[in-house]
Amino acid sequence: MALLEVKDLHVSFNTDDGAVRAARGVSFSVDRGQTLGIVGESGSGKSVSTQSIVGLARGGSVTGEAIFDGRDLLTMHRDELQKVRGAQIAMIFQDPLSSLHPFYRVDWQICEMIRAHEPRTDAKAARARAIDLLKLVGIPQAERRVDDFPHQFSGGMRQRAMIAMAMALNPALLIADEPTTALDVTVQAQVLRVIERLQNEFGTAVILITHDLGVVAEIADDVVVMYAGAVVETADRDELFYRNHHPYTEGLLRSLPAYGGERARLIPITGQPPSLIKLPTGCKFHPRCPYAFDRCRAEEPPLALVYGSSSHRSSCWLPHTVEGRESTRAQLLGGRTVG
Amino acid sequence: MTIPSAIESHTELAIEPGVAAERAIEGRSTWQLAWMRLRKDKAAVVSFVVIVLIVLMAIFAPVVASLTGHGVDQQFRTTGLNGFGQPVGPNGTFLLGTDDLGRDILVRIAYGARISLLVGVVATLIMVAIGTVLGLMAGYLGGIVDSIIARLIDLVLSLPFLLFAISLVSVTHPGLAVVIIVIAVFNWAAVARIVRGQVLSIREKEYIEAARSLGAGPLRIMFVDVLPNVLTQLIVYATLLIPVTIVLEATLSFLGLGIPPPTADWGQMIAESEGVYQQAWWFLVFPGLALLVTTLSFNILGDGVRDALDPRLERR
Amino acid sequence: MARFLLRRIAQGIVVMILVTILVFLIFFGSGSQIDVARRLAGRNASQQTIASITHRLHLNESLPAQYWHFVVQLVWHHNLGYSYYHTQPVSTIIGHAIPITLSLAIGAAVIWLVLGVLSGVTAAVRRGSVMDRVFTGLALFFYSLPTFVLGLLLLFLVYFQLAKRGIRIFPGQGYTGITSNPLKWLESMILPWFTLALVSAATYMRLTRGSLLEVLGEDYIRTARAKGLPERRVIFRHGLRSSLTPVVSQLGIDLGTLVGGAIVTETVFGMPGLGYTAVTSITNQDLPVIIGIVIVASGSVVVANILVDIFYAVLDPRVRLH
Amino acid sequence: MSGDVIVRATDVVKHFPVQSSSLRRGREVVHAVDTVSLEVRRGETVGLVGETGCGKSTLARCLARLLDLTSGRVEFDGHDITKLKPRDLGKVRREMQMIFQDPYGSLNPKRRVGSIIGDPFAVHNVASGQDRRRQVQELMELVGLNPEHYNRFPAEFSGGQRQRIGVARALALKPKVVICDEPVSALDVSIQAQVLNLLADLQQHLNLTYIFIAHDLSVVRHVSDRVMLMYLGKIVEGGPSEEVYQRARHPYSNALLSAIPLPDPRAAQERPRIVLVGDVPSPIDPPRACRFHPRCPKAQGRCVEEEPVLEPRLGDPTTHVAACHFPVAEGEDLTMARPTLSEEERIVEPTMVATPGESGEKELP
Repeated sequence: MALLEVKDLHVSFNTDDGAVRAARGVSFSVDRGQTLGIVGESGSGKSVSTQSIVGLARGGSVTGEAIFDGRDLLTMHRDELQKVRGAQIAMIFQDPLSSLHPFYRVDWQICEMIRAHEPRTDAKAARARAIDLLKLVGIPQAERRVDDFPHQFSGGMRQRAMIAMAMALNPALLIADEPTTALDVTVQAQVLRVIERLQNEFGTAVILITHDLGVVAEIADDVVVMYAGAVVETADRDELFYRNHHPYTEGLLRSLPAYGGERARLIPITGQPPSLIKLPTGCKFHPRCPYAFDRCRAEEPPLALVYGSSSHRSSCWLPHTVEGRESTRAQLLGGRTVG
Repeated sequence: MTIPSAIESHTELAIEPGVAAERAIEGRSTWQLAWMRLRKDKAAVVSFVVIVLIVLMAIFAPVVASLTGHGVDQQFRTTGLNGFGQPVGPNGTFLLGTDDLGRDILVRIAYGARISLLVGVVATLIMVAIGTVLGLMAGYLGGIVDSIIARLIDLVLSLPFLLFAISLVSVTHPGLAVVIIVIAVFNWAAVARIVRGQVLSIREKEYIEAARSLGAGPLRIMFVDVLPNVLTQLIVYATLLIPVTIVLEATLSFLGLGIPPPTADWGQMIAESEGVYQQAWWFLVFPGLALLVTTLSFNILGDGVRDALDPRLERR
Repeated sequence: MARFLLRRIAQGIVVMILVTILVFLIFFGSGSQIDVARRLAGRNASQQTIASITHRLHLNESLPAQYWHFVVQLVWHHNLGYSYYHTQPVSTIIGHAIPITLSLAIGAAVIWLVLGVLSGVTAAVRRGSVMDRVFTGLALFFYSLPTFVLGLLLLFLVYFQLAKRGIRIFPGQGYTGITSNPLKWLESMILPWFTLALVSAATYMRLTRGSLLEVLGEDYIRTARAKGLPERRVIFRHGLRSSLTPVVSQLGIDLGTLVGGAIVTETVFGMPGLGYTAVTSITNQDLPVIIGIVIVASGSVVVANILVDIFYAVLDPRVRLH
Repeated sequence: MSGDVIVRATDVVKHFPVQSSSLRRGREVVHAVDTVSLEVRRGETVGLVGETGCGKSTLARCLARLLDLTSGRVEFDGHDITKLKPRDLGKVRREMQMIFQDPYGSLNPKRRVGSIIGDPFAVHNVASGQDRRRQVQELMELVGLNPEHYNRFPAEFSGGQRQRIGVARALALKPKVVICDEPVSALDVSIQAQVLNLLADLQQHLNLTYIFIAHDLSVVRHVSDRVMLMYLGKIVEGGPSEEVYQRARHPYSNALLSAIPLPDPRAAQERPRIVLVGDVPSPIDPPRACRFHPRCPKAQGRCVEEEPVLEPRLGDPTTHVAACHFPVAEGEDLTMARPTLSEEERIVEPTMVATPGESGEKELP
């Protein structure tokens, strides 16, 4: 059984200009100890979906199911959900500087986490655990640095401190929301290694939200691709990178500069992502899709199994077999080259 | 321009549906959007109407006087005072009653509005003008200019306003111009500090660097690039400064440091009511109400303008 | 820290020097020698007094020289001047007035802090609720109400109307020292305290609400919630802690200003604190007293500003002190 | 493709005073750029790569004389522009333009697009009225914007379109050199490619020279003819792109290359992962000699004593230079390397954060 199974999640926010439909029928699941990568551009609903599951997307109306360890998080009482947060589902965020409280020492912030869920831990023991945690994430001279304020840490150290805090109660699930976006590549590599190591050590499941396909390729087991508030494709990593079905996934991969290849012209996805207030009809990607045909404009495709795989789903009207997709694709382009 | 414009066909882009969806705000400036939002704010609309009425009352104060037939300084010792020489309450002749000298309070309130609004608006404009120019210079030019202006701001903010007003008035003779100047000279610093703070953050924006990289000089950058970005804040602040200024003027007059009698002035009327209002409540209540309604209206409108111009900004 | 303090105190001294120059220019720089002497001597001063003032203050010398003597008196002799009207040193007069002003200011500050911060927090936490609207509306009302109007209205409604019906809880005007009769002191302070406090409470409510709302949108509040902390703790330990900084700054500056006299409130209630003394000194043309009060008041604002900066640095560890 | 030298920098040094204390001001400085020399030839694209705080943006601003140099010399189109006063910089300002990173921050939100793109005309007093409008609209068309949107505000455009506005503004005065400061790093991947293609097209049509700053090595590799890798204010390696990317000599270059997340799971699994220890040290007090030694997997005693010069290593062509005493040979496995320096010598812990601004510290208001 999956550790977390999200089914048909809808999130919308009311604004002066109309309802923003941030998530529309999002479904995905994570198994124990696995890493799920959620990829999407800004505004695709990846952060909103995960934050609303744990009750952090305030002011939005949320429907659907989020079964965590057999219980639905969305119908759970506020106080119970509060006990799950931090203890069983921990989170880290994009900007570690603004995510740590500037007025409290790192020690205080980690101990607070421990004692909020294990009130009987005495101060000394909590502090010792905080130091151990900092050592675990590779902070040098943890005994001394534990008394620092967050602003005295470097960017990479802050994110490690966030990870240390998140792992304090050995959660079953870690939601990492763009954890390395604000960091330099060498520091990003360090932080990803730390997450990987802890995951192996503690068997934590990880949901890694990112816009960077490279990061996903490095550490995800399964991948969910989101566009305009909905899941457009989901598959295990290799399947997604080498046998993708949805034209958006294909477009994302093709628009990246090839590493090590020829300095060829890039093939971008045309146009701009849609506004979440006024979505296009039918398939939300059709205005930017090179293969769009009449049905795409009229009807939104369901997230259906493709290529005969038991886990690879795509929300696209192109035929669901490899050959069928390729030939239709070629037909639709009608001699035009993509881009 | 000799650049071939054939490139366009190569570059994938154009005005795609994504943007079409954003048409909701197409072509509308900040001001138009703000105006739309402001119109939806009932409290702000009501207070705007009230302010317009007060302005009309001030402009047409002589009309009020002629309608009632009571001059502003005219003392009605027989009709306006009772047998014991005390003011009479609201009645058919004196709608809002009379003061201790038998003058019509309604007419005096109408004339008092002139002073309040005049001082409120003029002093605010002077404060905003001084504060903006100095704040812009300090914030954008930095260095020694900033040091000097920042110290000056510190100094002025350290001066207890009322005491200095008392000092100045004690060596000069009070009057309209003195009141306006005293208020402006001791209160521009708050504006300057706000503008300076804003400019300091705007200065770090990339579009300022972009302007510098194009070769724009400091004057052009200050007035073309920086000023429009402080303008919304300034307008909000000015709207909220007007009631503050009106209260300052009334306070000075109340303390006997403002416009000398017999000129009708709300603060002074309230001061004159002291010792009499136990018997003649209208003498205290109506001028007080006029003052309150005016400042309240400006404050509500100011809050409304702030929310309309920048919905995210909810400060002070 | 020591270096920061020194620098900050040096800045304060510069401001004080500028204040004394300003005061000097206002009172000594305008008008002729005789005018100045007459002004300082007060009404009906004898020719002899004027001559002695001219001599004592070196009014026959150049302005810079006069200023030098003025400062020397102030700094070395702690001499704020002499009131010919009261025939007392100004410092004695100020010494009598300060306790009154202090008890007014401190009592009012306690009231407005409690009222303002509590209602501000409630309004921010329940943003958009009926409670929020009521508090915001009340705050706007009192914020718009000039102090003297509020004071007179309170006197009229709470004192005179009750007194007419034979109920005398509060004395109207005047002041009783706390040492002579503590109960009477308390009674005489209640109306002035609320007059001063209600207007300020409105400002503090708006300040607290705005600042807390801003803080509640910060990323670290999301972190606190993600940690599974109870909402109360999120708001008070994580939110309020950071949003109090502007409130504390404002409090320092307000108290600093108030020490120089709650002019309007003291005048309305006839309490002989520094502010009221300054106002009556105008009527009495007792300029030396005004000069003294202005300098004391400016000094207290400067000191308050330094204290606020120190406090700020204590509250926010990110502030670097040099 | 490349012709004569259009920008030449010689031993450029840029120090910033640490802005925090008025008493200590002038004593502590941030060594943002330290004795950097480079040449940019007409028509080529030179990529400047490095992590936050390595000095790449500062260097570019020194080249454009948006900053005064602490020492060194910059020549533009054959003229020494190091000492020119602001009012004499007109030619430089016209012929060297910038494209900025933040498509939101680089356009004045209160001005209409037409006026933003027309700003260069207004500043330099060329073309006015209808003529200016026509030219601006031509520019809009050139970068793929609808000229009818002349009177719109930046807020009405998406990120990618805003970046096009920035490009149009930079091209208005037909510059020779365009400095692109992370022009695509704030954009979503699907939009990045659009802008990169646009820049490539414009370069071809207008014979532009690009100085391209980025932290994304794949992007830089894609656009650049030559790349310069920077670390803590110094160039550590430079040369023709393919040469550098395929035979990186400096351990830092290798680490950086191995840290790029590859959107290709198999390739990602296969390549060696060099995870550097620690963070970038403070530029206020940079490490002695080779600035990379505290984090370097190959560091030895010599690295602490003697600063390596930028020169061809291991028989590389003269165009490919690296500043390292122990350059990495082809096929060498850096993940196995163990430094001979002791723990004390390898102070991996940054005593202070890289740049004062990002640490979140603040002055009293």
